[in-house]
This record gives sequence, C-alpha cells and structure tokens, in this order.
Amino acid sequence: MDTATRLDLYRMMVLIRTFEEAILREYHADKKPVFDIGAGAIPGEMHLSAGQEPVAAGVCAQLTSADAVTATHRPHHFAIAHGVDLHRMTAEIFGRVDGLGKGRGGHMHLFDPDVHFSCSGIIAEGYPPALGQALAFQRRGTDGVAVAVTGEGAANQGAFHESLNLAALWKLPVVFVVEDNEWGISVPRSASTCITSNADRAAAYGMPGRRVEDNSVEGVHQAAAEAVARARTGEGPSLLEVHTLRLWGHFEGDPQAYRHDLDGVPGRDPLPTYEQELRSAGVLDEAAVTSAAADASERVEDAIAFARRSPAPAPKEAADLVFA
Amino acid sequence: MDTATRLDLYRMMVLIRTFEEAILREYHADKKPVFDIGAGAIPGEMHLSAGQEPVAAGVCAQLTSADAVTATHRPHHFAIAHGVDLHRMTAEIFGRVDGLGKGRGGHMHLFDPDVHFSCSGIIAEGYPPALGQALAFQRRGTDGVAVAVTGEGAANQGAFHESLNLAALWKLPVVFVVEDNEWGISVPRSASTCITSNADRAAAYGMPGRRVEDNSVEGVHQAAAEAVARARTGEGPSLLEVHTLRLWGHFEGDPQAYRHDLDGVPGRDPLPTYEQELRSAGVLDEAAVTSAAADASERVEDAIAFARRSPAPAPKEAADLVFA
Amino acid sequence: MSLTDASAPTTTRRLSTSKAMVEAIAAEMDRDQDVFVMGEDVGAYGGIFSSTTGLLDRFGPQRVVDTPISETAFIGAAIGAAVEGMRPIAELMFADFFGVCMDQIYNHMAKIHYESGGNVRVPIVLTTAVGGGYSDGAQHSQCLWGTFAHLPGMKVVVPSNPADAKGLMTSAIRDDNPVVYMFHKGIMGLPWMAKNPRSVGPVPEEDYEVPIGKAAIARPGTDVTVATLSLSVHHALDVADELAGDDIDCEVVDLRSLVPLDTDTILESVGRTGRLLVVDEDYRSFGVSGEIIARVAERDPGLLTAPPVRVAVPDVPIPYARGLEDAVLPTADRIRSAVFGVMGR
Amino acid sequence: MSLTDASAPTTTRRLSTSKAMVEAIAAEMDRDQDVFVMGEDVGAYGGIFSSTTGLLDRFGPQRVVDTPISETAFIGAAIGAAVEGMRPIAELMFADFFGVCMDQIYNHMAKIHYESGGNVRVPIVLTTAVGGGYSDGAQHSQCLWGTFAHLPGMKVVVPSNPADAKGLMTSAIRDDNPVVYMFHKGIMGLPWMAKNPRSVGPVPEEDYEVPIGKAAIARPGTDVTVATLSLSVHHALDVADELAGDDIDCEVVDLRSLVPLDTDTILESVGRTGRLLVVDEDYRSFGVSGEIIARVAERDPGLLTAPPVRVAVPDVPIPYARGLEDAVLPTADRIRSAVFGVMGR
Ligand SMILES: Cc1ncc(C[n+]2csc(CCOP(=O)(O)OP(=O)(O)O)c2C)c(N)n1
Ligand SMILES: Cc1ncc(C[n+]2csc(CCOP(=O)(O)OP(=O)(O)O)c2C)c(N)n1
Ligand SMILES: [Mg+2]
Ligand SMILES: [Mg+2]
Repeated sequence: MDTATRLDLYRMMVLIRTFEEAILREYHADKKPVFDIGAGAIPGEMHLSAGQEPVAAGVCAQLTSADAVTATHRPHHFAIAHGVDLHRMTAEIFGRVDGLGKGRGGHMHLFDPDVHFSCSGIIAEGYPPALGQALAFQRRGTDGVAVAVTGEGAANQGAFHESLNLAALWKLPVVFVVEDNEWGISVPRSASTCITSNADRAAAYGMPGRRVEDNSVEGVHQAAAEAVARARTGEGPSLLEVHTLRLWGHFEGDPQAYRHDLDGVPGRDPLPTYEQELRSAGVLDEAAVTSAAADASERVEDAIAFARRSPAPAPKEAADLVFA
Repeated sequence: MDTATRLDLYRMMVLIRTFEEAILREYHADKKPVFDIGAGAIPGEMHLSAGQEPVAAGVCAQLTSADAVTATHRPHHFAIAHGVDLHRMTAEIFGRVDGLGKGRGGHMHLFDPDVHFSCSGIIAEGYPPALGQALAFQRRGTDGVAVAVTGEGAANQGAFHESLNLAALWKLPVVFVVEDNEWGISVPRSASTCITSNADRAAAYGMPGRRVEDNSVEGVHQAAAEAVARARTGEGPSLLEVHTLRLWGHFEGDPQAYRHDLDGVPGRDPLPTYEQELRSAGVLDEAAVTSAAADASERVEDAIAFARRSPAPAPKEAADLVFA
Repeated sequence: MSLTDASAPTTTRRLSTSKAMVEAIAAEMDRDQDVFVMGEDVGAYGGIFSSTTGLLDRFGPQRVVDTPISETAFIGAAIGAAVEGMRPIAELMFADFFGVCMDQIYNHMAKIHYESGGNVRVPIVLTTAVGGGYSDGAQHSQCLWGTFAHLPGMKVVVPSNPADAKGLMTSAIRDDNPVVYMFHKGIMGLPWMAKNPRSVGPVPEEDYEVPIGKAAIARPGTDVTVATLSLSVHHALDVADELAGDDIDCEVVDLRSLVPLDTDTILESVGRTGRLLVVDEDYRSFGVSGEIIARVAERDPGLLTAPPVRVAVPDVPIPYARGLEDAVLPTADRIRSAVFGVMGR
Repeated sequence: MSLTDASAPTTTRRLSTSKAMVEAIAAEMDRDQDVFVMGEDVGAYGGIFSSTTGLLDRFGPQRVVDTPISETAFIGAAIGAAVEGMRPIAELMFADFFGVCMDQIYNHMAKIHYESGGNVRVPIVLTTAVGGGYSDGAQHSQCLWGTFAHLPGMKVVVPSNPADAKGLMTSAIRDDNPVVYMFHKGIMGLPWMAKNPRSVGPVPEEDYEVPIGKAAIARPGTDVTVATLSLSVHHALDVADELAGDDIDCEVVDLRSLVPLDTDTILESVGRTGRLLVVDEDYRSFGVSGEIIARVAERDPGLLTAPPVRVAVPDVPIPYARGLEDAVLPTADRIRSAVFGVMGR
C-alpha cells in the first residue's frame, strides 16, 4: 500500500479517536460527582467507537460523498470518516440549533444529506434504508454505492437477513459491513450465535463474504476496495465482517462488570498498533505523529467550540418540523 | 423401506387429498354462480395443500403426539398427518362450536393442544413459538421435538433467520421444514431469492441442511428421520427443504393467470406418481387403492357431517374468551 | 383542481374504488418518473385487492416491482429511496402484518424528517388493505388505523369511495411526507367479495387532489352527528336513509383522514346536532372513537346534549365464524340501535 | 395477601422499584420452577434498567437467559414455552423496539387464547422499559402504552411505585394471561439517573398481589381528578402538594393498569370533583388520554363541570435536546398550568 494512503488511514484514525476522546471528556465533565445520564451539556446515552476506527477509516476511504452510509447507535467513526460536517455533527451531539438535526436528533440520529449519511438506534434497522438508497442510485444510473453498517450482535436480527437477500436478488450496489467487536452490550458473541464468522452467511444469499481479522485497517481498506468496486460496477452486494475491538464500555457509564476479556483490551488498541507498524515501516516519524495529533485536535476542539457557541433550540418550537 | 411404512405413507397422502378435495367441494358449493369469498358454509380465505402431501406425510410419520408441529396459513396436511382431531378441525373450518377454537379461529388458526399443534397466518411467524415448545421439552427433560413449517417464500422473512440462529445456539430440538412449492402467491421463487436451495442457509447457523427433490415422500420420510433423531437425542436443530408442488391456486379463487408453469402441473401430482410407484413395486394393488380411498372418504365425510351438525356459536358470546 | 367535498365530482363515468385508486397512481407515474410501486404481488397479480391492476403492463417491472416476503427490507428500501428523492408507493398487503415491519414504519419513515431537523424528507405512500366482514379471521381482518394514527410523523388517509380514493391518492403521492393510505377491502368493488353499491361511483377523468385533512359531510342532517370512516360511512349512510323515515335526521361525517384529523368539521357538526355517535371498525378502546369523543368533550362537554356513543369492535380479536364476526363489526344493525340510543328512543 | 390501595403496606423496609420488582420475580421463581426470565442483558448485566439484578447469581443461566438480539425469536419462544405450560418472563429492553417483534406480541401472544376458543393459555409476562426525560432521543424515550392497550388480548400494567411494582409483578406472573408490564425508567430508582424521591418506598417483605385492573387513589381530593399513570403520578402528586397551598385540592388517580382499565374509579372520582385532567407521557392523540375522557363523557358529559384537559406528549417524536424534550413531556409545570386551566383560574 502506498505511503500516502497509509498516512491518510492513520490520520483518519487519529481524528476519530481524538473526537471520541473529546466527547468522552465533554460528556463526563458535568456529570460529576455522581454520574447522571441526563445531566450536563451532552445528555443521554453515549456509544463511542474507540477501537473501531479501522473499520470506518478503511471502508470510507473507498467512498466519495456521492455514496451513502447508514450507521448504527455507534455512529461517530463512520460519520467522521465519511465526511459528515464535523461542526454540525458536534452541535447535534450537544443538542444545539446548528446541529444536523437542529437538536431534535442527538448522537444516534445524525443525518447529513450532503454526504448521504444517516444512522439509527434500532439494531439492524439501518440496513433496509441503505437498500433504497442503493436502489435510487441504480435507477438513476449513477455509480453510487450504499454502505450499511451493523455490529455482530445485529447480524442475528431479522432485518439483517431480509436486507441481504433483497440486495442480492436485485443486485443492489450495497456493501454490508459487520463490526464484530465480540460484544452486544454484555452478551458475548458466543452467546448470540454459534457460527464463527458472519462472512459465512453471505453464501446464504448468493453474495461474496469476507472477514478481516486483527482489526487491520489495511485489511479493511483492501477488502472494502473489492466490495465497493463490485457494487460500483453493477455486480451486486458483498458482506464484509471485521474483527474489531470495543475499547470502552458499551455506552458511557457501563460498568463492564460482565467483561471477562477486559485485561487484554488495552493491548489490542488498534491505534498504537498501527502507529507502531507505520513507524517500523518508515512511513511515520515523530513529526508526522505530532502533526496528525495537532491537526485532529484543532479540528475537534474547533467543532466543540462551534457546538458550545450554538444556541439551544427554542422550547416553543419543539412541536415544529414533524411534517414537511 | 418396508411395505407397512410405504402403505402408511400412501394412505396418509390419500387421506389428506381426500380431505382437501372435500373442503374444496364444500367451500365452493354455496359460492355459486358468482364467487363470493365471504359466502357459504365455509367463508374466508382457503389455502389448500393438495400436492404437498408428501411433506406432511413424510415428516409426521417420524413424530408422536408428544411432539409439536407449528404450521402455516396452509395447515391442513400437517394437521391431519400429525393427528389433529379431524372432527373438531373440520368443525373449526366450518366455524362451529365444536371446532377446535369454538369457531373463533378458522382454517388458519387451528390449535390442538392434545397433539401440540398450532398454525398461524403470518408468514414465518410460526417458527418462533416452535422454539419455545422445544425449549419447554428440553427443560422438562422429555425427548419431544418441535417441527416448524414454512413455505419457501417465508424463508426470506426475518423470523426465519432469527429462529434458526436461536435454535442452533441453544441446541433446541427443532426440525425446520421449508415447503418449496416454487411460489409465494404470484411471486416465483426466482423473484424472491437468488439462491437455489434454502438448505444451503443451514450453514449460516451452524446446523445441517438438506433438500429433498422431486416431492418424494420417501425422501422426506428418510431425511426427517435423521433430523428428528438428531433433535430427539439432543444434538440440536436441522433444516429440511422439500421441493414440492402447489397443485391448485394459492387460495381458492386465485385465477393463477400469473402461473406460467401451469401446463406441467398435473403431471407432477405426487399422488398418482406414488401410487404408480407402489403398484410397480408390488406394494399396492387395486383393492388396497380402493380401500384407502374408501377409508379416507368415510373419515372425511364423517368429519364433515360432524361439522355440519355442530351449531354455530352464539353471537352474544363473541366477546367472551379474550382472557382466561 | 381540488375537491373538498365528496359530492363535488360532476361526471357520469363510474369506476370502482380500486380502479380509481389505480388511475391516480398511473397518472402520477406518467407525470413523475420518480414514482414507482413495490410490494408483494403488485405485479402480475395486480395486488391481492386490485390496488395495482394493470400497472405492470403499462409501466413494466422496473416501476412495478414484486418483492420477496420481506416487509422490513422492502419498506425500508422505500424509505431509503424516498430519502434520495424518489417517490415510492409501497404496499403492505394487509395492515394486520404491521408487526413484522413496524420499526421501519414508525421509528424510521415517520421520524426521520423530525430527527433530521427537517433536512431529510421521506415522501412515501404506504398503501395497505384493512377490514373484515368476510371471515378472514383474527390476523387478516383488522383496521388498526388507530395504531397508525397514534404514532406521530405519518399522515393517515382512509378513503370511503372511488372519487375520494383517486383524489386522496393523488394528494398522497404529491405529499412530501409519509402517508399511510388504508383502503378497506369492502370498498374496493372487488368482483369476488360482497359489494357495497357505493364501491362504484362517479370519478372525474382529470387529475385532482382531495386535500388530506379535510372531512366531508357525506350526508347533512340535524339530529345526530355520525362521525365515521371508510366502509362504515356506507353503513352509516344506509342507516341514515332508513331512519329518515323514522324522523331522525342523521348527519354523516366522513373523516377521510385521521392524521390530520379535521376536528373543526366534527365540532361544527356536533355544535349543530348536539349528539355524537362514532362508528369505527377498529378496536374500541384507546383508538379513534375515544379520540373523537375527547376532542368534542375537551372543547366543551356542553356541546353534547346526550352522552356520546360509540359503535366499534369491542376489545376482542376478530372472530372467524360469520355470526361472531357480525356481532363485533359495526354493522347497520348496531349503528341503528346506537342512533336510537343516542336519540333517547 | 392482596393489596388494593397503594397506601396499604405497613412496613418500614424501603426498596427501590427495581429491587421490589426483582424481589417479586425471585419469589415466584422460588415458588414455581416453570417461571424463568429471558431477554437481552438480563443475565450478568442484570437488565439495562436493573429489572433482573442478581437473578443470574441466584438462579443460574438456565433460568435467567441472555438472548441474542432477536426479539421476534425469543419473544416467540416465550410464547411457545407458555403454550407448553411454562411461565416465562420475557424482556423487551425498550418498548420503543416493539416494531421489530410486534407480530409475535399482538398477533400471537395476545390472540392465541381467543383463536383457540380458550383451549390454549399463554401465561407470559412481557416486561419493557418506557419513558423519557434523560435525552435518549426519539427511538428510546417513548411510553407507547396506548399502542399496547389498543390491541386486545393482553393486560397492560403500569406501576408507579415500589410496593405496586412488587405486587403487580406477582399478580402478572400468576396470571394465566399475557401481561405487558411497562416500567418507567424514571421510577426504578437507578443510581445513574435523576431519581424521583418516591422511586424508593416501603415494600412489605411477604408475597402479595396487587390486583390487575384496580386503580388507586394516590391522593384524595375534592376539586379536580388528575387521572394518570407511572412516573406522571409523581409529578401530579408534587403539583397537588404544592397547589394545596393555593387552595386547590387535587385528587390523583393512579391507574396502575390500562387493560383492564378501572373505569369505575375514574367515574366515581370525576363524579365527586366534576373536573378531569389526564396526564399521560404517551402521545396525545388516539391513545390513553382520549380514552379516559371518552369513558367519562360517554357515561355522562354532565359529570364534567369544566372541559376536561389533557397533558400529554403532543403528536411529535420525542426530541433530543433537553429544552425541547422538557417542552413535550408532561412536566410539573405543564400539569400545574393545566390544573389552573381546568379550575378556571
Ligand atoms: C431492536 C433492538 N434491540 C435491542 C436494542 C438495544 N441495544 C442497543 S445496542 C445493543 C447491542 C448491539 O450490539 P452490536 O450489534 O454488536 O453493536 P455494538 O454495540 O457492539 O457496536 C443492543 C442490544 C436496540 N437498540 N434495538
Ligand atoms: C408477514 C406476511 N406477509 C405477507 C403475507 C401474505 N401471504 C400469505 S401466504 C403468502 C405466500 C407465502 O408463500 P410461501 O411461504 O412460499 O408459502 P405457500 O403459500 O407457497 O405455501 C403471502 C405473501 C402474510 N400472511 N404474512
Ligand atoms: Mg458488537
Ligand atoms: Mg411457496
């Protein structure tokens, strides 16, 4: 893989991590001393994607803003990698009028039509709308691709099955991505299915399936290249499972008492791993690391400042915008 | 296969066909000259199973009344083969007080707890309750098995996927049966999935899958033997698809204008085919054929007479029985 | 052209409700390449209840798409296509099946516009057949419009006759919001089901919209307001005609849509008659009938000179046997007794 | 022992609602081997909203079963197990998710008894968390009890306090019918959510049933009947206490169950006060608030000396931002204004 691409992947991962760390900080800042989920500048459930950067960075590197992405309850990494407006996304997370949804959506409901991005908090139910986006691309003769993301827990939900079957049947330009972080909240993968790779499910629909191990951003990048190319050239959908890592809790406040694998987690963090790999390969030096961090920090803090400056929506307008 | 078993299979197929022909006759008898779905002694939708006898006869021959069967909107063949009380089933189809559901259910809602039989008119949604019956058998340490039936169209519904995954995960004693009659109302199999055998889907859940071709009752009998034995001995579920035939319309009144395969249908009727096979094998002679027909006819006409004698339920009791 | 009153069309051409509905869909498909139809058996079969008859021949399989039995996937696909600017019409064969796909309908179709702060529009028409009366049992006979109307973000349209069916369909397709279009099997004019005589009626040839959110006075009257919808409008009209001989003058209000609900027309009518009967083929409790009574009472209980009455399906699954089903449906007999009741006779 | 009144327990032991709920489940699991629990994160996690804390340790993984995220499959499995005579408690993590599994719930769980002519019983308790107030957005904050209550064949229970939560759970488990047990996150007494002070209260140690279908007068009063349920009971009580100073004496009726709905208690109360305010955290239209008003009006509109008023979620998805969400929830502020309104002040 060429150096520029590797650097881009690295920088994207850094940007995502920087964002998630900043949200972590902001989220908890005013929920002290006693954690109260509804308190503070960012209230509500918060599902952060730290550890899963390789999936979003690798996949979205193959896309343009004319392609669609539907993400999950854990959407930030895909939103950022797909180029959702960082300012307006952050403002939405803060519930402000300049947010993508004018404060009506929140962190699980980010919609940016400019880059065809959306997400949903209902497990696996982000898949079906992606089919329709792909159908619209197909009908209009564009070469747009729709990427539909879920977790490995979601792969046992009915919507997963129906969507893969329909996409294969209609040869829709879709790439189905499964982020296998081994956990669905507290339920380990072993307690939710007895198969070892969701990629094996692709055959049940007549599409190719592939599993990328080791949370490898370059592995994802390459597998996604094939899947996206296939979709773009009208050959139909693919399924791509990535073995990734949930670095933090399911949501913020999750005590993770159930998590027997916790000791091993820090050592599996993909960011230092990839950094080390690129350093060893001579792709990355101290200066590049520092500048990646500084650039990311600047963009993220800028977005947070923007969000903080943006006013709260007017309560009297709460019932507006139900209908167009 | 031994002669007695072959004769039993044949006689069961004859009984089912005789029943369906009698219902066909009764259903249409008083809907003349203009077909009115709501008129006559048997009103409502009527989905008959003629052509699919081999599936029910073959599978249910492996069961006892301690095993469970959940069937579909097209339930008669499985009900009969599993030993549902023919009188009370017929009375239910006629909507009478002596019916299995006291006239509240109708032909898509036959419940006979004595033999753990039920059915549902919602596509694929008969699968999940079968899991629970199997779970109860497992928990109670009986060797009961639950057979869950759907059509090939239903195999693209979310409930199918979730059920197979859960059953495999919990090693439930279930046999999933898919009746592939090539049609889901007017939609051919080719317009509902691009895979050729649902048996291939079994691998997606970690269970064995098998497809029986040619609507072969003996093929079903043998495949079911394996699947049922597996379930009974605690090894878990299996998936069994049978390539069968919808001899008549999807429901009575279906003009079948869409059905391009209609010319070939009569030649594929499994009943004369099996009869011929057994005659050639010397298992069946004219007398046995006649007596099978006569016995079946007597049982069926008796059940119909019982149903006709049974009173209609009292309208003033319509709102009773919602709660226990 | 816009019709606000069911009696407005001046034409001698008569169509069944299903043909009128299809005519509207075809006209919009001609007008707008983004309109397409998808659902189970909408192609060669033409819709189990003839809601799409002839469209496949006219527009081909790219625009009239048969789907697998995967309601979550294809309704979700309609949502995604709408988000991208297409205008799908998706059919849920029976409203009774909502349980296999409701998440797409109410958590996605209905909420995306709001959650996106109005930045994403979801112009879908979700057509679905409702209603009983032909012994189709507890899973194939329900109206369930109360369930849809309760959940915010989708309009709910309930035509009762051919002219409205056409005009409301045209409005629904042109609407930038999700519209659930619930057609009762008993008003479609199907050749294989007992036909209500009013299931065939005059339908103007040209395009027109019947505005969504405007009730119609199907029959003016002075003694009692019968607020109702869909097939029950016809039963109410039959009873009204009959009771005219008994010197009871019923006003029949055809709601035509539940969301938005035309509260003004109801209040104005009850204001004149002082009496309210709600006739609803959905379940009685926590639904349409309660809502209509509440809208009147919360304006002014004094509008009601007698206790309001409802004729609805008692809270019981729809039974199969004819006599049982008749007993729970809002039949003419039940409506007649209820009118006498509310009139204190 | 049977309690019919929220104030009956005489004990000094205080528990949170979640602990009271779990205590009832544990006692029934001890008593009856057929009772078991299944759902997502009910095991080691103990239920996202602490509805099953400690049960895994006590009863083991055979009786406290974590499931995959396959609501249709596992709720359906609960139905099948119940049909075979077991007594499952199945948890739908948030009521908001009903759309992925409603078919099992309303077309199967709720209808099998009726369709079978009473020959098959389905003794399930379906527990589910409801409610907003902590900015969880449009797909995780809904009450939706009106949706469940509208569909016949299932009882719907909505406790507001620890003692009732225990007694209603005991009744629900022992009931031979499907019971949907909807617990508001805000009454559970969770350590990580703003706590309502009444989410911890006295709970008798022994087993007892609170009968399903009997409302409680949570606070007697003479001027206005505030009919409400679940968390809103507490807001109503707070306002009632406050307005006592303004010489307004509110009677607060805690419905405790929607199916059956205790119409008699509501009518009796309104008969005394002449004024009705319904406070409901579900959507306003076609739901609980309309039904309650209708039940009063259809008895006698003359019972109401002033137009009844409802404080509910206007027909809008629950917004995320705190100020917006506060504006649509039935807060004490809105209740207070409504009481003044109905009192004509
Ligand atoms: C239909 C549905 N069921 C349950 C939930 C609650 N829930 C939210 S996230 C989650 C776990 C998801 O696991 P997975 O798909 O692996 O994604 P991850 O959280 O690991 O990224 C669950 C059960 C939901 N949102 N929707
Ligand atoms: C969820 C749901 N969607 C649609 C239907 C309408 N419907 C009834 S039978 C049927 C076709 C079923 O095809 P298949 O599963 O192959 O069974 P077959 O009728 O061929 O026996 C359809 C679409 C339904 N009953 N339930
Ligand atoms: Mg996961
Ligand atoms: Mg079929």
